[in-house]
Amino acid sequence: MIYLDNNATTAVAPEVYEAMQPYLSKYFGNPSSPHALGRHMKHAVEDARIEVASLIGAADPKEIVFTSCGSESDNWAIRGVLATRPDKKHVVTTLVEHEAVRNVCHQLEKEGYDVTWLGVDGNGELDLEELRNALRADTALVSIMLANNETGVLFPMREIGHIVRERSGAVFHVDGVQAVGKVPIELKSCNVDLFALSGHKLHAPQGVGALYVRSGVELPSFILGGKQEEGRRAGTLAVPNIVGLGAACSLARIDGDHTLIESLRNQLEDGILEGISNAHLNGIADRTKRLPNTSSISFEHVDGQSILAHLDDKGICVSTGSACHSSSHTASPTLKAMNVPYSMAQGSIRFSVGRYNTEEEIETTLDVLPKIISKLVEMSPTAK
Amino acid sequence: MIYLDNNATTAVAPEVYEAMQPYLSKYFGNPSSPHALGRHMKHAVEDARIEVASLIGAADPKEIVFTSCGSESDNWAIRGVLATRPDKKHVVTTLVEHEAVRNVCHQLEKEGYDVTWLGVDGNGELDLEELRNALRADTALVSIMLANNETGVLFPMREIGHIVRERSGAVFHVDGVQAVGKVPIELKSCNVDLFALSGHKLHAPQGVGALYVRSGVELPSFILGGKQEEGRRAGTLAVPNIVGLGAACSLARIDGDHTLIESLRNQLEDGILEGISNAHLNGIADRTKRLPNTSSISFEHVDGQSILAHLDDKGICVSTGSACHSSSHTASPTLKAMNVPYSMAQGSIRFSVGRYNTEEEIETTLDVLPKIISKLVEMSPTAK
Amino acid sequence: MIETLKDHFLNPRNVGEADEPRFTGRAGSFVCGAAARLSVQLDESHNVTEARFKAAGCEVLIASLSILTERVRGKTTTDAALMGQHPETLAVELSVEKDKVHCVQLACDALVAAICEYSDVARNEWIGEEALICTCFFVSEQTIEREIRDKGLTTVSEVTRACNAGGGCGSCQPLIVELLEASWD
Amino acid sequence: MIETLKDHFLNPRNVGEADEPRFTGRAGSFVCGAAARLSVQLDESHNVTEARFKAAGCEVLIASLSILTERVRGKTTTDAALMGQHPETLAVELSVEKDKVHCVQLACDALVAAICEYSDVARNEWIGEEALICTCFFVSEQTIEREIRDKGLTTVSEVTRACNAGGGCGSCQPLIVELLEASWD
Ligand SMILES: Cc1ncc(COP(=O)(O)O)c(C=O)c1O
Ligand SMILES: Cc1ncc(COP(=O)(O)O)c(C=O)c1O
Ligand code: FES
Ligand code: FES
Repeated sequence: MIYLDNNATTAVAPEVYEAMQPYLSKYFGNPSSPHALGRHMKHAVEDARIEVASLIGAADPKEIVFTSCGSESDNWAIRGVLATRPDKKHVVTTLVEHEAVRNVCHQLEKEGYDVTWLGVDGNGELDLEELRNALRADTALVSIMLANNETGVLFPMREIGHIVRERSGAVFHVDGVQAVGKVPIELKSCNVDLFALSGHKLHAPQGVGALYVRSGVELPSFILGGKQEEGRRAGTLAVPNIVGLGAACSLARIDGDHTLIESLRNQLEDGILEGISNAHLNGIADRTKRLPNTSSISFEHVDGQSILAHLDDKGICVSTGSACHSSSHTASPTLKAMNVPYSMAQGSIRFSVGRYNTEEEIETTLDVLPKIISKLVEMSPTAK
Repeated sequence: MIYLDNNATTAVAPEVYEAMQPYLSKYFGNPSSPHALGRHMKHAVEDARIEVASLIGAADPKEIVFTSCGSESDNWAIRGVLATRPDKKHVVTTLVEHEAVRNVCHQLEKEGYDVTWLGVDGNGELDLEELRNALRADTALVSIMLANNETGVLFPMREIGHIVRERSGAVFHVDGVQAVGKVPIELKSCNVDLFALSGHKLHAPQGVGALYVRSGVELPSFILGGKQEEGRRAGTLAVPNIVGLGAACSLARIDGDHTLIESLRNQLEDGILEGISNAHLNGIADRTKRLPNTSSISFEHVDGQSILAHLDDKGICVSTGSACHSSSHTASPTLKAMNVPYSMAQGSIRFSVGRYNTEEEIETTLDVLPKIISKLVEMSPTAK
Repeated sequence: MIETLKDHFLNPRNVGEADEPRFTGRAGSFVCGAAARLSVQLDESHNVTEARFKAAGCEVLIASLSILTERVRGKTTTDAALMGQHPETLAVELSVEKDKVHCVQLACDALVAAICEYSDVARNEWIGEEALICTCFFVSEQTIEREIRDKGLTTVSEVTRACNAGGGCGSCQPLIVELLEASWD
Repeated sequence: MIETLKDHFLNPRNVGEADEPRFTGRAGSFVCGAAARLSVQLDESHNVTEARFKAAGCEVLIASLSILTERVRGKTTTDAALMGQHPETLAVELSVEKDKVHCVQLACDALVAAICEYSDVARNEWIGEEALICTCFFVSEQTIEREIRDKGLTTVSEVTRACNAGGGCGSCQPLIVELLEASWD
């Protein structure tokens, strides 16, 4: 099995599993309980919090609140900010956000909010002048991702934060789900107020995420109930998962060299673009402006779903656009925003390399893929 | 270590751990992905859904939606129902709900909702006549728990559902978090629309819950984003946890005999009430009207926190009132609603027996506890 | 995914274009972005001698086209059209999930469109005494008019139930509508 | 929880009531439901010869009372009161978490209240020439009035800074307020 779908989810790292294992067997208890078992669990949670805080360069571990996933973090951030500023009815976001932000903003429009959707150019990049002009006195929130899940294009979080601070009183939320563990992040030196991450994108298990809430930023709970997380997120803490997230962050920090991953991605990307004539890269060619692990490639006149299925048959796992789309069939809004023509967008495949891929796997992929594509081109009613 | 705090959280069962283990190591993938790894994960999730559905007697596994915890399920149920009926501004609940319901209802009051808080008698029981009278044309929701987390008192869900259906157009939500796995439940034959459960109360790991949504009940998403769970709950599915919940439900169904647990609880309860003169039971004496595993006992003139700490020193884990209160110090609203006098409520301890307790452990507890209580009574400024 | 489907997707039969005389049908969806083209070659007795397709789309679309092009060979245009009219039968046979039924439908649509193309041509080229309306079931204008008049029919489906006309490829349905309208005057 | 705290909770020293002459202070909280009673016995030179407590409350409250009753033995009432005025010092020493500082405070309050009871009695029984206001620091009415007048003082804390009065158990603070008010007339 060759897994090139690490932006969809990642394997639990053995180090992470080892850290979690005792918390699924010999240790148990509710971290809210004051007895010995509860205290042990609480310590484990606090240690994990420190690990998360260091990976993303938070000033204080207290700024980390554990959640159940990236989507919850995003929903909470947006809903929480707006609840504290009922008089401000303007939100700025982009056309290429993940659904966890995009669909909340669509819902906001239905509720009467005015949403400015910033576009991107053909490279998938923002126009910061457009952002500057979008900010208004009644802008409550700016929500802009750090790394795009489909193309891997990075947005300049530091500059954006600067502009938001300088030009408005808006809260700045960053969806960092795809970036954490892949690029260095230091929130304490950026004007970022809220920052979402999700464990399963960096070799922690599925079912745990976090929201960074900068000290001093007011954010009412999204889930009400008990006093967990200093009253910021109710629900018994998912200790095994949180321990796993801590271990994954520690792994990413200590063993966070992406040179190998990047070289594999480059090998794959170069191989495809050079070897397959109808292949086109989506997103900026300059690799310093993209995640080190992601290549989104369109194969003209061919359907992404059938490429995926042929690769699957050969034991190679990839995504069409974003994995989350796979049970719906609408064209990817990100590629649409980039003005990728329809006949290309339909044939787009996301390759996302990870910690456990090898050069051999990339070679196999580069051997298998061209045959599949030429077979499909032959079958295409639109290619000549 | 003697763990008598199973209402706070439970140990992951070895059977559950075994079921989860492959999903934390050799199997991984996003259940939304159409490739082989994703499909394998999806099957695992669907198998778990069937297990959950059978344990609670749902008519169709599709009625089960996975969430991250009981609190999320409760929040979603309440918020979701109200969002679909913006014109109805009345909610009926009880004074003894868990915070996950209670605090949402408090928030609703701040937002202008009219909330009827049903009281309980000294036994912790509801007056169904009061419920009948509370229902109105504009009642959007009735939210009443099945089993109380502190006293274990069971509310007559079937009768309540009948009354709600007969007397109103309200949606009936049940917080079943403490009941699942402890008493038989058959939702398809009850007039229950929504039903919350949480894995870690029945030997699944922390970080997974579910909401039963009866077919035909409209409930907008609480977390927006991807199309997971047929668009009802966004966020990458927490497959290892969901597999764990499935295994826990299967275990509870197949090996769900509570005779031993109940006899241990009875031994403990009888021993305490007979052997300690200032001990009083909270909740109805009739044990068929309580969970088989719970005893809430007040020790007059003594403080619960110091009982807990002394027991902790002897390796015995219990709760004061509800574990979730332990970092706040307010008196338990449940005991207050039952009119338990202040001097007694302060000294209340919840003993909750579980699958892994032994007779020997109960005997040790019955040996240790009276000495602690008499020492504390001696120290009390109010006892004579 | 059942084995047949997988096999037909991975090793699709009949890719390409049928030889002349060739009748071609197209189908496409802006929702999923799929496109299909299916062509049939017919002999003088209106039997399909060859069917071929081209497509860009998902596994289900491609497998369905591969299966349909195999199955229609040797069939009459009428039977071919009827096969195309029942995508749900094929979807059930292939255990296709609910949200993929529309891909089977697309394949069937392409087949029906090819037969329609033939029917339109055949109708125009018909040189019999009475005008031929439904080439699938060989029903003349007069027969249809009589059925409408005698039985007081008012809808196309009533006509189809009475004399089959319109129940094959469907290309004659607009003509039947005209006859119905004429009878009301 | 550090060992000292745990030890004092599990094996509290000085549980009970001090012998006569006994001065008793109480403290309680409706928030956490804790109640504490602390009594001291004094010799003729106002030194604490014995201190005992009863309490219903958490570990921190009980341990704090146990520690305080040990520490005040042999101290003057003034030093005892000053110890009670600084719960934060004890809290830091015991590494008590923020949300439990109020439990240390309760214990200290009971100690201060016991000293206050003594001070009130001592003040009333005082038979010296000048009326005694602050028994903790042995400051007379005249001294305080002079300080107020000469230095133009307007608040209790200014008075305390000038001559210590009011800085011990605090029981004399209402009297100091009266003197301040009188000086304004
Ligand atoms: C009755 C009841 N409802 C809801 C909850 C909340 O469940 P969770 O901690 O999984 O969010 C609990 C558990 O503490 C409970 O006992
Ligand atoms: C950019 C981005 N944001 C948010 C999410 C949602 O994260 P999760 O699936 O953990 O809810 C994802 C993952 O799919 C993502 O890629
Ligand atoms: S011509 Fe095909 S149905 Fe009539
Ligand atoms: S009498 Fe104690 S401070 Fe003055």
